[in-house]
Amino acid sequence: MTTPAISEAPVHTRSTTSRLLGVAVLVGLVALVVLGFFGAPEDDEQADAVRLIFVHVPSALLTYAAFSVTAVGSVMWLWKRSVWWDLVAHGSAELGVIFCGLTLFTGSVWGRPTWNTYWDWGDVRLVTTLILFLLMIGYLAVRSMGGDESAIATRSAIVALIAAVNLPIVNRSVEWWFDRTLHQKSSLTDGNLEDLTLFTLLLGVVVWSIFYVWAMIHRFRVGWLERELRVGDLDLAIEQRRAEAHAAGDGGDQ
Amino acid sequence: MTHLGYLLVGWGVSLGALGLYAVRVIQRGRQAAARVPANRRRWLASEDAS
Amino acid sequence: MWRDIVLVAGKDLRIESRSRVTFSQVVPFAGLVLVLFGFALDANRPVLERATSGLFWITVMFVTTLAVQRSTSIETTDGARRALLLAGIEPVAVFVGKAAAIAVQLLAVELVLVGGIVVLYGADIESFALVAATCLVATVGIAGAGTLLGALVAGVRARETVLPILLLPVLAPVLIGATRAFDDALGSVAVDGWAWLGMLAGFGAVNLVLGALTYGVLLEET
Amino acid sequence: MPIIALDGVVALLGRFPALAGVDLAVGSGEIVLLQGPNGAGKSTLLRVCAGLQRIESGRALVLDHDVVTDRAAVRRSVGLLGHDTALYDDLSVEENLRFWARVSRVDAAALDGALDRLGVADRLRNVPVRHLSAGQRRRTALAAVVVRRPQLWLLDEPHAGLDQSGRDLIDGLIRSAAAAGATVLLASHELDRTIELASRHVTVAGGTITRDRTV
Repeated sequence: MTTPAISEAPVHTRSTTSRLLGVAVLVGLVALVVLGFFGAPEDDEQADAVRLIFVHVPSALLTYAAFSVTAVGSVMWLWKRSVWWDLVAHGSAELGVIFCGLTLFTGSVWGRPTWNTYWDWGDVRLVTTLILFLLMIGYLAVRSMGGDESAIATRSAIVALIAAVNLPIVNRSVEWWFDRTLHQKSSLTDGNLEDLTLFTLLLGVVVWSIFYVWAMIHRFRVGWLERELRVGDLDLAIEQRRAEAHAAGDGGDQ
Repeated sequence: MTHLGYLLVGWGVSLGALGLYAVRVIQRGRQAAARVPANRRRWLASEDAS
Repeated sequence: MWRDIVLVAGKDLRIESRSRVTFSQVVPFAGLVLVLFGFALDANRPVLERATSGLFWITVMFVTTLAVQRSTSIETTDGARRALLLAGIEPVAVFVGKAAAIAVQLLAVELVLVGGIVVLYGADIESFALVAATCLVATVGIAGAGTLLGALVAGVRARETVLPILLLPVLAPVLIGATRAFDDALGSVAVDGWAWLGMLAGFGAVNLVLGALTYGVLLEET
Repeated sequence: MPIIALDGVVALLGRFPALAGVDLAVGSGEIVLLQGPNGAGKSTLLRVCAGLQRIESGRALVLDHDVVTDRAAVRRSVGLLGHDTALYDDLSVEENLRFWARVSRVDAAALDGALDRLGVADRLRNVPVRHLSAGQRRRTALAAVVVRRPQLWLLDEPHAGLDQSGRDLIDGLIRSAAAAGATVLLASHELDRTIELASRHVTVAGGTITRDRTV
């Protein structure tokens, strides 16, 4: 109790940076909704269903970005035993699972009016993303298994690596399996998107990315605080453990 | 507007999920921060010193 | 190194041959699954013939989770994991040895299953060479990934449920690839089965390398 | 050269500090008795000395090798008899011991002698371990330690589950190991027996050493 600042010290995980990012996300979201629903023109083939890609494509991109970060963090944990990277890997995996779930969900919702089906097994990206989703559910399951902290970090890091190296194989195998794909072959580069549609899509990606950074900052701090708590608990536990010795030493020995 | 139902479900679930996660992470942070001694909330010391 | 691999694999196989779990329980289980698929598909010959390859490999996946759990529990029940560390044996040798033992058991089960699909589903094997090659290449990869994930969940709570959650998605490419190769070998679909062997070999190589690199780290995390 | 040198060792089991700061120096040829209540941290201490336990803080040297950075060297030179016997149920006594001897790179020819010494009858050697009694099982596990010819013996409750002759056997084994220059660390509740045997009595409680007396 040496610091006088206890009452002043903020009891949250916010900082100036995260607050600015948070405001940017909110402003961006308003712009995205306005542009997405009223600005961007409807598509010749997909009509208004095209407006779902403004949430679908950013989610998909962020899914892969988030899991890449998890993979990097996992390697760094195994290599340097860096707790910092372990927290990053964990937080990014959580966000990745959410983005991945949203990708699959919005994809299905979009697929129904556009392809006339919620799900298509012949689509490489769809199936690959589903497998990735299942793998990362497994990752979070390993995370929650409890036990020794560094053992959890190591186990989950290896799960992330297994997922990372196997994902390209999954992708290849699905691609050969059905040698066709329903997905728009890189509609971004075809140049047949309207300018405003393209702009809205990019805006979506930007907003989603800022949200990711914002959430990562908070999630990292939460992880770090919870770790601090455990470290504090540990100091306490060691003291209690030693006290046990005195109790036994005074009475029990013969 | 065509497909309005699909649009609302898709957008609604997306924004809802991200919003819920945001709320949860902030709550978790507040709960954890309340239990950690102030001198160990390191990032706040550097950024929020104002 | 080779000596240690042979020692570990030999030990696991000897334990299997003594306890006869593979033959008294796993093989009957595999047969049962084939029969149940028959019921589920209403004993409809054309449908069964079309689905035979997939059902075969699904059954192998189920058997794999059992074999991996067995293989892992051999080392964890009486602290043998710790003794392996004290012995100073290379973790890579333990990994390869245990994977080899699992592969041998799976191949034995697959042999029985091939008989099963011929008898029960009326499969007509056009290319024995392709069937054998597929089983061999796919099984090496399955055993590698299985051994690694088995060590990963060893000694933790709820490992019986976590193992399939992790293992089955990882094995998805094997299911796809081996099923296609079998489709060709059984003549049920016109695809080039041999081309799929490359993918299966790639899967095996990647997972064996990853296992060799990380198995030691897992063995230490008791 | 001290055989064991522990300095402020803290070791966790999950999040529980099984060892809460242990300092201990053991010299060559000593027979050290670790006594103390259940859950005091004796077994964890033995595992630290075997290079099998992660250390949260502090430093531990065994035979001048750091148990964290140089654990392979530590493991090679110790023999540990823990609570579990590290025997495969479905293999016979001989198959088990031959396997462990081979992977540990020790002479399998010494096996028969070790089994004789531990009083494992010939007729039991081809019996699967699952059919052995607890005492026979423990003798077999000890034979696996003996053939390693460790420089440091780490014995966790070595008398547990043994009959009178078995206990005497253990005592003889410990004495002859120490006479041959090995160091022995044994955790035991059999105080009447081990107090004479040991040259030093260390009391462990609450994850720390509360008393250390050389006889």
